[in-house]
Amino acid sequence: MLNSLLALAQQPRIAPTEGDFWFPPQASSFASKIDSDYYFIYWVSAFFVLVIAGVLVLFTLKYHSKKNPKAERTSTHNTPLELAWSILPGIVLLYMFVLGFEGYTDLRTPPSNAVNVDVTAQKWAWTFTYPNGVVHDELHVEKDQPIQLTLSSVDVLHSFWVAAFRTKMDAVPGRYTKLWFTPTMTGEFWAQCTEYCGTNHSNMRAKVVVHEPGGLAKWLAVEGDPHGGGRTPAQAGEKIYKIQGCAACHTLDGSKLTGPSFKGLFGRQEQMLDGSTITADENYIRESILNPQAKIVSGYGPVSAMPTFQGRVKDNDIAALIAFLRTVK
Amino acid sequence: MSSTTETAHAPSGHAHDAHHWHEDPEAHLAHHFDTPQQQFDSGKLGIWLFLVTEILFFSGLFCAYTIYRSYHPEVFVYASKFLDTNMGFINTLVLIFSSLTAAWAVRNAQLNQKKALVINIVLTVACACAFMCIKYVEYSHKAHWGLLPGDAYTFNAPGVESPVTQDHPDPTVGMSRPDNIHIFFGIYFFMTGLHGFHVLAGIIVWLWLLKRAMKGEFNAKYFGPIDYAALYWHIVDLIWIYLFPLLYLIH
Amino acid sequence: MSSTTATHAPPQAGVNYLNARRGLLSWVFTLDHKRIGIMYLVGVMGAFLLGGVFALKLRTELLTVGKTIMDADTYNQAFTLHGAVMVFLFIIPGIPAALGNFCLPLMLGAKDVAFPRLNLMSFHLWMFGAIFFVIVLLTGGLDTGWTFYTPYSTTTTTSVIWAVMGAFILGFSSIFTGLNFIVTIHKMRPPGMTFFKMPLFLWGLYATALIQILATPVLGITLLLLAIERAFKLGIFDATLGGDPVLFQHFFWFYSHPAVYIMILPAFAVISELIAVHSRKEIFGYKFIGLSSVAIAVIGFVVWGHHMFVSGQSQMASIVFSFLTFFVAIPSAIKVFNWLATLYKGSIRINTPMLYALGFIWLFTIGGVTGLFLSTMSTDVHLHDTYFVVAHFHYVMVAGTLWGFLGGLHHWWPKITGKMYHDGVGMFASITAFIGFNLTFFPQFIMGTRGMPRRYYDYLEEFQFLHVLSTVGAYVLAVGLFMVLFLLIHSLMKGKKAPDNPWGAASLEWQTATPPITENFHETPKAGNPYAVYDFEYDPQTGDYKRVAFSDATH
Amino acid sequence: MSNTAHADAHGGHGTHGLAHVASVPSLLGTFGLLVLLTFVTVWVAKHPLGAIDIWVAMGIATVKATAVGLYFMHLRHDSGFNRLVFLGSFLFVFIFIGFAMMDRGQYDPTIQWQEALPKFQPAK
Repeated sequence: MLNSLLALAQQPRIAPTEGDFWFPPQASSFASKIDSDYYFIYWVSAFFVLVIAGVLVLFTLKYHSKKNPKAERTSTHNTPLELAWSILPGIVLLYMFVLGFEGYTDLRTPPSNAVNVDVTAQKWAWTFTYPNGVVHDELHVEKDQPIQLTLSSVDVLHSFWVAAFRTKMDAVPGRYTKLWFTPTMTGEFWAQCTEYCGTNHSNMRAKVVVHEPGGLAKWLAVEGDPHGGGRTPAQAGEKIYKIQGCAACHTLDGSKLTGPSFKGLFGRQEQMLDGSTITADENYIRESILNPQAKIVSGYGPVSAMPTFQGRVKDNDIAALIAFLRTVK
Repeated sequence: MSSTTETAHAPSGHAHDAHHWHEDPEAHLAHHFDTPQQQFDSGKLGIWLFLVTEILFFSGLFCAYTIYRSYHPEVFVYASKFLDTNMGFINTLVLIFSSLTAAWAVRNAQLNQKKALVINIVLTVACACAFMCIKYVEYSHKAHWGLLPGDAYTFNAPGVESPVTQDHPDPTVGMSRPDNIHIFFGIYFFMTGLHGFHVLAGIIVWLWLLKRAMKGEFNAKYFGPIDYAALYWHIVDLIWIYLFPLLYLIH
Repeated sequence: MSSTTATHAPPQAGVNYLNARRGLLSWVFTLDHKRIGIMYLVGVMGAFLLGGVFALKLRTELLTVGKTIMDADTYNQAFTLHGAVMVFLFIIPGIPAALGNFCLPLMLGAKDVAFPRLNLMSFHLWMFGAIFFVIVLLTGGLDTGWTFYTPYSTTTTTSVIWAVMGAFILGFSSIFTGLNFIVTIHKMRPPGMTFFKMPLFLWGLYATALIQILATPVLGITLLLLAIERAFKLGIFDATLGGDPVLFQHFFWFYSHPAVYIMILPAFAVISELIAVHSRKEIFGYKFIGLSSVAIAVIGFVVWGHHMFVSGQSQMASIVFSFLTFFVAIPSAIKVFNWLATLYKGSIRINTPMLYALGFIWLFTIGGVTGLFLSTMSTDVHLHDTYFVVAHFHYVMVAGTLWGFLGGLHHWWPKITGKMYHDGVGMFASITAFIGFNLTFFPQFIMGTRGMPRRYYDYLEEFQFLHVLSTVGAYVLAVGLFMVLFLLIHSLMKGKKAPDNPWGAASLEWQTATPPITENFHETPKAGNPYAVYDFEYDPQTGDYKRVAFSDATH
Repeated sequence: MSNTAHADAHGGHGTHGLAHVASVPSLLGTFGLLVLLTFVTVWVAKHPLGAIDIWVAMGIATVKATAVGLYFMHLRHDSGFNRLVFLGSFLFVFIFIGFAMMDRGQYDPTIQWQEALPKFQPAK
């Protein structure tokens, strides 16, 4: 333990990001406004904290019981003074409210030319549905093109937060919530889940890639469609395995996560919870994708934690997944 | 909300610190109070604060009612047709009458009229039991129709024989059936169930006071427990006064 | 109005409430508010120890990226139980039930609280609720976070219903303490003590009791709805059955925001006492400090929406809640400024209680101003549910309520136990805890703004160094707090006999024997100005303060 | 804050008792009023008046509630503080319901979306 601590000490103090001491890089249009609001409050707070600390230290040293054994009976109330230190801070506070109000209305009114991407949150994976129907587990956007995300969740509360864009919104089951931003920096950023959602809440990340203007179309053509770009069904299946978030619960190396591992699954005899044994063939895989509650492998909860993918995966996606599972030995 | 709380803070501290009785054995004065007036006023403020917690406790349900009625007004209009307004009406009268007898019991206690006090308490308890019986009939009627909250809602679901018969015509004829009817019944059973629980708690308190009243413990200088139990009873009645129109008379 | 109870025998010398009656039953079924206060004190400190153990497990796990000592599920249970045990078992009952129960009747010159049996029942309900949390520990733990947000809390497999019922019962314990305090303050004040002539500690407890009465019942109905929703799928909070998960957040925070004022107001009240007595000064701005407590209590009810700016709450509601939240900052600022004015030209004694009070003023100010970032809507969207929030509420809860609790405990320890403690060790422990606390939580502000979300078992590589600082700080804080525990245990066993009024305070609890007799006072004392510390002269032989004058309140 | 600790400051004090004794006429009168208003509530419910129905029903219920409060619960002859406590609680109830309702507009339009998704029927 000790040497790992020492190793840490030599590491560069803080991993270098282009951001400043307090913030990650300002990668969206309203990041600078929010940071300036933060710094305004920061300096007001620093002023009050230092003044109070100074007065405390000054009084403690000056009126220490040894130096000042007999306390002086000063006046015990002074209403004008009380009003002064109520109204003046009050004005500063109201100005903070106005700053917050301006920033918030900007954060919550998407521009008309925003491109809409549907985001579905599920236990421990984000899936993005692009306007042309492509479904992917990464959010690809273009620089200076406003993006509106329509968030929804299929199981519990989640929250979509890209620290670099300074914007955050909960994904609530049963309703749509909206979030928008205009990326101003190309590069890759992390979108993290900030509403506690269970075991892998801390790994529920999505990569946000900001392309140069026009780069998105190129990416969609190649990467967007898992079946496109000359990929064999098995390779497409592997891509879908990552995109749809199967990886969050099913591993390829035999280790057990929330769900059984896919290693050597295809064609194997599987022992079911209700004692029956079935061969893991195409029908079993298709049924388990569309109706996970139908056949549950023994050793897994009475109620399957897997949400249904009915309406989220098309038939060719299922065929690709089955092709991919054949190759997982 | 266990019933013992009402009696616990009616400070009739007489048993264990008997040696503290001084010139006024009638006043059941607890050792830490100076005068019967202070003891009575403390008990009165204590019960009022307890009733505030009851009001805030039910306010959660009234808030849920308000919000869901504003979200799904059609559900409330449709589902309230299944409630039997006559039974609700009788129940309201029964509870108002028991409120009268409770208030009268306080008067009797203050004027040392022991016999009348016992009669009024018995009447209050009788009305409370009547209220619970009518409520039992209502609940069983609904259970029979499958009008229950959450998953238990099976009213004319496929495969369940429809309860609509000659003498039980479907009151919602001509109305389209909205989704999520069970939300109304979830709120209905929770509100009236919690209110019923408080009526039961009141019955237990009144029976305990009946035993003490028959021993002649209460007099002009010491009637706190009767007054506080009556106040609690009036709040239970007051909550029903709001529940009745909100649940039974919706259109 | 002299006491009319002339009949009971004059107490012999040396008999006090501790040795008046012996045996376990004399404690478990006592009606003496002082004994109930001590039982609460032992209980809440035990709960604090349990919560602290979970905190250390958390911080140890977060020392390195990936798995350090436990897996994700165990971590989720550790942070949930840390929150739930600390909130429901320590910090809400903490100061009011332990110190308040002991001091309130004494400060009023009364024999006991208005309803002694209700007071005992409140303690038994606290024990009963604590047993529920022990059952939670034994039957699979809890992994919903102390906030029980639905739909996670209605779908997880951990024992949520036990925990919810435990919190439900603890709610009644809190209600009955509050009810008892309001009636006692209204109906049992001594002759001559108007509302503006009673110690500020009672103003704080009064404002806290107001919130306990008005807010806790809503927690009761919320938890009942949650338990029945989980057991019978009622459909109120479950979106698939037409319910609304965000409504649960409204119900929950309607209680839980006033609850944070239940936590801080008693600490404010303790600090007002400490600052006045240990700087030998009459409190400055008595009316403003007293009324600001009540103002915080009332405003605390209309601001809960600032917990939900990003939860899908409507913009209009968010704007209104943000605007109202700023008004809570003003009364807190008034208190801090009045404390500084009290110190002016005083004779400030540096001892353990005063060190906690001075530490409180500075650290609470940091905690308070960081709240401004979270009530300003534009910055809150970025900072919500990040480590910035974790640091904010630990600055106001640990540096606030815990520092107030420890300061009050050291201040009234001589009166409670009749023993003094070693002041040097006390101050050293306080400074160690001060350093450990800042080392633990200041780095978390930086992590928060940089993008470290809350309740994370694993984190990005860039936060590694700050987490190491925070974990080291957590251990230093633990060392400081254990020093306090050993100091107090040592004082119990070998402490010097405490004089009746070691600090020279003017409030009534110091005008009776140390430790007090079961009846508190031989006859009801006459109430003067509770802050007339100048009426007391220090007597070097006995180390005690003798009253040399009696002055009535000046304001 | 009046110092009501010991003074018998309650107005309209009964003879030597601790509190006001309710007279029989006031009891019966209140009871009659309550029964009458209950009939009125049901009668009004039979003749729907459109949107203001809910307010009429609440108005009648509030009149009944104040009658119970004033006469059955002796608030008429009680110390001011007890009245303040009783009315104060309604203020906080309105704060709770009012602010929660303020947020209600946010929810409704999108609930239908949830209907489309297949329900997760746990295996019965």
